[in-house]
Amino acid sequence: MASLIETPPCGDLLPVIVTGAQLVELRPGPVLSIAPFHGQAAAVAAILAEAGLDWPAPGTSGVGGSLACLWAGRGTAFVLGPLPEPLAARLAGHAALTDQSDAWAAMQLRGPAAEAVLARLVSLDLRIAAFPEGAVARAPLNHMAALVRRSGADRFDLWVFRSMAQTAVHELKAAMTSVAARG
Amino acid sequence: MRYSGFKVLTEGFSGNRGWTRAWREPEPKAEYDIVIIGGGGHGLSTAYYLARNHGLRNIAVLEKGYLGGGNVGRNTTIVRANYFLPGNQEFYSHSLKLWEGLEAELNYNVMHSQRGLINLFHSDGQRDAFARRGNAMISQGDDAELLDRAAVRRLLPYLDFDNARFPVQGGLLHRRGGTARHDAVAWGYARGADRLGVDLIQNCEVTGIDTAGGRVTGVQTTRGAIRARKVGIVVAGRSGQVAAMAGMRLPVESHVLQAFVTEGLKPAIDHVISFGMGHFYISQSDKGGLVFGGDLDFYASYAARGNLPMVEHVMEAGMTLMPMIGRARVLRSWGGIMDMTPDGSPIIDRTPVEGLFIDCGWNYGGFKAVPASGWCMAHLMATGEPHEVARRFRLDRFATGHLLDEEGTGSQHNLH
Amino acid sequence: MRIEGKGLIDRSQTLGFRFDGVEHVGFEGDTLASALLASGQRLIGRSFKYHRPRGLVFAGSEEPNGLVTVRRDGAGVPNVRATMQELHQGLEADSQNRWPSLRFDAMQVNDLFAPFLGAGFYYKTFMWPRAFWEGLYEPLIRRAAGLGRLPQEPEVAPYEKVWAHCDLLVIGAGPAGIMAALTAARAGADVILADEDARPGGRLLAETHEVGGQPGPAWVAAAMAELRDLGVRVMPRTTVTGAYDDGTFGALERVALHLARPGDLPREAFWRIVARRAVLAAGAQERLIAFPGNDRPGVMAAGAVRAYLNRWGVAAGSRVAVFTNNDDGHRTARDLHAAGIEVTALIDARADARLDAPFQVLRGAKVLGTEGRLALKSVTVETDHGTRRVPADCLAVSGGWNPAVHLACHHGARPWWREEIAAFVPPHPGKPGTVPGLIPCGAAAGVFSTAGCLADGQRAGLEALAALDRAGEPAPLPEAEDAPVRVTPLWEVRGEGRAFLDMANDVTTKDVRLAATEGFTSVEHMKRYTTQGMALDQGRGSNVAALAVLAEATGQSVPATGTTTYRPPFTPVSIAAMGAGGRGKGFAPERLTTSHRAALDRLAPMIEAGLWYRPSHFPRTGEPTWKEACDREVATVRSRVGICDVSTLGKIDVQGPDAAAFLDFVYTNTMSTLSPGRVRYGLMLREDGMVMDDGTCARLGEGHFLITTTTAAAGQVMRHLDFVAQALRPDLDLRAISVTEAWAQFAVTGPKARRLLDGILDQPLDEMAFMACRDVQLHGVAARLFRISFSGEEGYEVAVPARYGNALYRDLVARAEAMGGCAYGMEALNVLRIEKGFLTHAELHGRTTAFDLGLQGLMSRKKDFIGRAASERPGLSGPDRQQLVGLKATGRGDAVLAGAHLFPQGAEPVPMNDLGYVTSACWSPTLGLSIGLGFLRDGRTRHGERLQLLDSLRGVDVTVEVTAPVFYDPDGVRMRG
Amino acid sequence: MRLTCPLCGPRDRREFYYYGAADYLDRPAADAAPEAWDAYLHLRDNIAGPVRDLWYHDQGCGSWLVVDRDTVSHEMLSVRAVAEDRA
Repeated sequence: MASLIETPPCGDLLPVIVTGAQLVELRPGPVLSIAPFHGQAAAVAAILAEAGLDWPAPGTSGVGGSLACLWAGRGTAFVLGPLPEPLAARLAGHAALTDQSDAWAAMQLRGPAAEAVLARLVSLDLRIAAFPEGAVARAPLNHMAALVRRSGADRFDLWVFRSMAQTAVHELKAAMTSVAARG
Repeated sequence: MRYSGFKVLTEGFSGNRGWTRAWREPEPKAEYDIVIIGGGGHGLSTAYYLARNHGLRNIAVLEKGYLGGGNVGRNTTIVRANYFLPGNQEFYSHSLKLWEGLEAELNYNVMHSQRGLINLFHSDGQRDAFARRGNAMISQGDDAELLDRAAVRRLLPYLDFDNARFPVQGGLLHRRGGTARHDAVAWGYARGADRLGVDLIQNCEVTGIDTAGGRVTGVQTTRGAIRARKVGIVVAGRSGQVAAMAGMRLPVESHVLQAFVTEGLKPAIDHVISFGMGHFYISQSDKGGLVFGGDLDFYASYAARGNLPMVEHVMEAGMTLMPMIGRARVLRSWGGIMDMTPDGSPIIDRTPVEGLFIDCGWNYGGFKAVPASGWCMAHLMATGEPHEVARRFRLDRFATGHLLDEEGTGSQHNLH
Repeated sequence: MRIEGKGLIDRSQTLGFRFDGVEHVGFEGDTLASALLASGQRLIGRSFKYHRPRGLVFAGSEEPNGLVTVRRDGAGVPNVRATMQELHQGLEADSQNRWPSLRFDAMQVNDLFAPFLGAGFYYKTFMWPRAFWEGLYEPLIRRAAGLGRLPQEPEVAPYEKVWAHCDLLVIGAGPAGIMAALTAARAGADVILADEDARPGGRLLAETHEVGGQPGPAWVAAAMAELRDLGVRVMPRTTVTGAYDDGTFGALERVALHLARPGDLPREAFWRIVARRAVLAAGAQERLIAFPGNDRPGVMAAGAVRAYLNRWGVAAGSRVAVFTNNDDGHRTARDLHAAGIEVTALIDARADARLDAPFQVLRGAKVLGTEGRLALKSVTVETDHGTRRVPADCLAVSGGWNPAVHLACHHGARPWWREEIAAFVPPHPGKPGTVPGLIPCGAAAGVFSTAGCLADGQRAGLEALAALDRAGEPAPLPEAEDAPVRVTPLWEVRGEGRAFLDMANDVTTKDVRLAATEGFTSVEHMKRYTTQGMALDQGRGSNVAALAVLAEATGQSVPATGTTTYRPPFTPVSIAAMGAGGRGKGFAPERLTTSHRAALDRLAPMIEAGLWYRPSHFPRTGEPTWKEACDREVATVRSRVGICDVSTLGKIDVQGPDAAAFLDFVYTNTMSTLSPGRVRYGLMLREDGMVMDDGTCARLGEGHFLITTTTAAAGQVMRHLDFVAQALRPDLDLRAISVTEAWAQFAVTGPKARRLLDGILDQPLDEMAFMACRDVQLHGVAARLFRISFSGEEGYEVAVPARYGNALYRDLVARAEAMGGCAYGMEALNVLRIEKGFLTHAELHGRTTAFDLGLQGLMSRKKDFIGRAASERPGLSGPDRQQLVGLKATGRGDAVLAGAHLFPQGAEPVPMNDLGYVTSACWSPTLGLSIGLGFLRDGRTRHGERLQLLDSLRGVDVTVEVTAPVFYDPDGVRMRG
Repeated sequence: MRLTCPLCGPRDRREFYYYGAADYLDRPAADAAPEAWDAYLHLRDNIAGPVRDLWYHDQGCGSWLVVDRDTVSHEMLSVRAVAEDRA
């Protein structure tokens, strides 16, 4: 039986490279959304702890081994990477679990101009004191719902809805061109 | 004094020394037959038609600031009769007919200009909805034409037909739609009412409504108590506060609507254009400014000023629709306070207090309604019975479910 | 005329430019205004109404006359202030509002008719005959109005919008702003310093003052170097245009308007600056004095004359007279004299003015008139000893200074009048309507001396630091001039001829007095009646004088007369900047399905569905229009099998112990009784009783549901579910999460659907009941299969993780084609659903109830649900409601048209007789006739009736038959089959 | 205009959806009188001054918020999550 070929969300749209900034596609692997039921936050945290992950406070993210855990909204976290199946199974009674692996286009904006580029599209206070490494925000990227993580001083990971990948790349590219032109 | 071209000429030759006050500045009397609270467009036209149509003379209009200082002087001046729900369609049709004779009626040039209003559509679904509307307009006796893309292109060649996010597929043309000079409407009615003996009292804020035995007896004001047999509340933007003086809660939430005008330009836009996908409408004033606006800021407000998110949205809509306007510069912006009702249609009705009447809830369509609103409110106050074309503008229609929801967005006040 | 050795221009860099086609040369550092003035170009424009010749008055953004069209990116940009346009090589500018030329303007005839064109004349005339208003008068007025011409070509140059955040925004980089920024930055605050000018320094660039023992510009340069070292973000060419709520400011940066070749640079950027505190140090604007003939080219503001001299090395005239009511005017005279320019007279209206000057001083004197045709030649002065003529090709006028209070008043507070400086100053902080966190200082706060500005700037910086919880140190202030303000208000000199207030709108003192005579005595009435302050310069140079003239006319004081409302923007902002990114497709995100490219490969035209794009139809050769393709696709689905991407429908995953109870509350019908593995149609109402949306609800497990929404309502439904869960029913334990984007979902529908699916499923489908769902594997991928139908045929929807969408769609279509099937688009989908009477938002348009749709059976009587109570209102049901019906054309070739209205046959088509309307219509290839759905008053009792379908817009008048709203397989045998 | 989301911190107004007065929290019982439903859905105090209304952090964390603010000055007085308020 024939197998189905995967098509990545951004595909040939990326990379985009200008002076001072690069935009590349991220392949975060499996993305599991975990939304604890009433009173189950502690139980969920305990299970995640076994994978070396902390339940993220709002606006934060953490790393545990090959996994990462990002706050992703009210009472919700995304685990990035392959959560061991037994742990996932144990979470099931404590939280609503959905597979978000295919729902997002993930990309990374990096370079000395990254913050200036993002300031053209995101209303967040991106100054490093206000949005330090590891900080996460659900905030619009221009008119698109997005999730933003600062993964380094000059590095941001961006998630937008898969269907909007083309618009997101287009708008980021325009901002990159503009910042590059300012030199 | 009668205004005319001849009068302007003779005054010009004699040094313009003969002009007199447009209206008197009377002291409030202790008692009137009828007190109208609110000296905006609707209040002034109510007073005018009470005197003109019903022969009443002992009337006062109480205005807390200056005449025409509310929404009548703060709007995008659009005049149209393109509604499709029974209850609205006959009312706005009546209003447009009054507009068409307003200069002669008031001896005041309100610069009513039937430049043609084009509602653009962008999909088959929108076309069908506009067709329904246009057919309703025609059966009401008003005018409507359905334009295809090519016809719109001939009229509005500067729209972005090639690269717009929501391509223009056609439009509904309402040739009798247009604009008027907003302040002139207030001043024209004020002058007309004054000439018929109505006392227009500025800087007179109503602070209380007096009742006795379930009947209105007068009002308290910053300039003293005034007795009245009948009182009309016509204070769009402040309806809730004034109604509360009579112990009423209204189905109204107040919102801010911003509008914008650019620097003066030579004629660039001939029509009134409305772009539904972006909530954007625009026309060009006789002075050359592009006058345009969009949606509410969407939060309840009495601040008469707005914020950037809607400003930017409106500008972006303008850019996607007609990218030539990028070179025009916004000169002024302003915010009006809108009475938003749960179905987007107004209220002209009696109240539970006998002798107390209310005209409110114009959402952001009050300007074009000024003549008919006054006409119908005057009829209601003079005869005690609703005017035929305003009989569905009932205060209790939300309780009974006899709604006039043109937008179909339901009971959330700000969605209309 | 240039003065050797003066100015901050770089004389080694010459720049060639054209004005009205004539070549001129200026220098690096010039504005178009300074370069034109240096070239001796006195006449620069024609006035708005009377087409009077006009010259430059100011040197900044308040300029009312120096408005030109500048060629940029291939088109003329109208109404550019020559004072704000920096000169660059090759600049092309043209004067406006004149024909055939600036010197000989035919329309100057208007000036002769001025007695008839006073304030509000148009309200009193043009009324007869009625038809002439729109036919003649108005077109003439429109053609005469406006100044520049807006090109019809799209603005395609790049613009941008940017966000910035800071502790402190300092508005204005004059001495006060620089001190405030230094004070705050030295204490470690994160500061943005924005200034409208290309070069920081404010008035220090225009004066000969020393600061701390060095020339002003040198002190500025040193301070700016320190600010940059401290990490302050300095934003030149940036006008803060509006103060909005919670520390948000709008600012316009002119990024590339000064460059001959801007390339990829945005032409302008609109900034949203979020500041915890702000200092308003925007300086002050000089005001004029109104006297007859005060608009003649050559009559200028004294401070501007000084600025042209000191900053640009330009003498505004060779024989200059100065007219003042305050000491500052003397500075202009002294600076001119020191530069070797003849000062023909210093005319000071004050009887006690200082006399010690190396030129003639006429005190207690006033300018009564001016002479000259296109440029000033002399002025007539009234003194104690009678009138006399003073020769002058430039008259520098100073009426005092107005603090730039605008931003401090953008929240509605009014400025207050300080008698001793005769000026309005910003409202007291903390008063209602002040801008929270905004600290005015320096000249903007009425402090006019340089030393005063430095001290006040430091005070403001310290105040801001305290509010930011940072310790700040007062530093020793540099020494600077500290002249007191000496001014005696003089607004108008009355005499023969017109004295102009608002030059941009041609408003005279007579106009203001006429307004007062006619009862327009409120300052707002006066403004609106005369149009004072409503032109391009927003009356920045004239509003205070105008209200003073009004105050005099009404016998009131200036403060009692008050100001009009201050509103954004402070200076005009281009729509391209505030609307940056909106042009073309940028207005809204484009959402593409995973099958988008496959559909394009098949040449499908795409249509917008909300933000999504979906294929209209899949054309084949021999199909000239969409109609043939659509008919073929419908027939193929009905006879074989069709494939359609339905991923755009909203998909919401609802999980939790109380998920079923929750869904029972949001749907009218009951979902808790649904068995796992089954799907049910559901109807959601708004709380007002109207239908919000419909869709399917699949129970995947005991506490696990997957519901679908229509494409258009996905966002609204998600928000609604969150509201119910968080606000109305927090007692219920569940989570609702959107999974729309995670899945690619395709309808496989038609008699051969099952056979097609069997080809791709790892386990062939045995029996699968209608309205069932299950997990399946296809091509080795975990997938979900739903047996549901929107076409009326046996139908399935197969969902796979979105990464496989592209491949699966292509595979499904290929397999369908191999079986004689096809891909189908939105047109066919619509026909298929109309034939079955299924609903879309054409029917669910927000005014329809379950009763109207004949779905009252779905309204459970056993439970509460959203919308239940309100739907029991009398107006929401009953025979007066228009109810959903089917409509069939009765005549051959007749078409049912969506949007048409329904009338009883033979009745007059007036609203009273209007029975309803058509919501959806199509040619049904299955039935071979035109059909539609619509709403009809008491429609369910009218099946079988014949009605008149009237579409006056399109000239259609046909007879239709009313039917049940299902035309095809009414018992659902095929669908359930 | 900015709202301080209890989860996300201060954010621009454009991230939020405004619903209306906090009256919407007090949903009448299913069998309440029609007058109670009319008041719930339609009638508003509509105060010029301090009010309590409902917002949704649509483009952020998805929290429904109870906001105390002033309709005349636009001052934000407090922002709380509805869910915490109701708990």
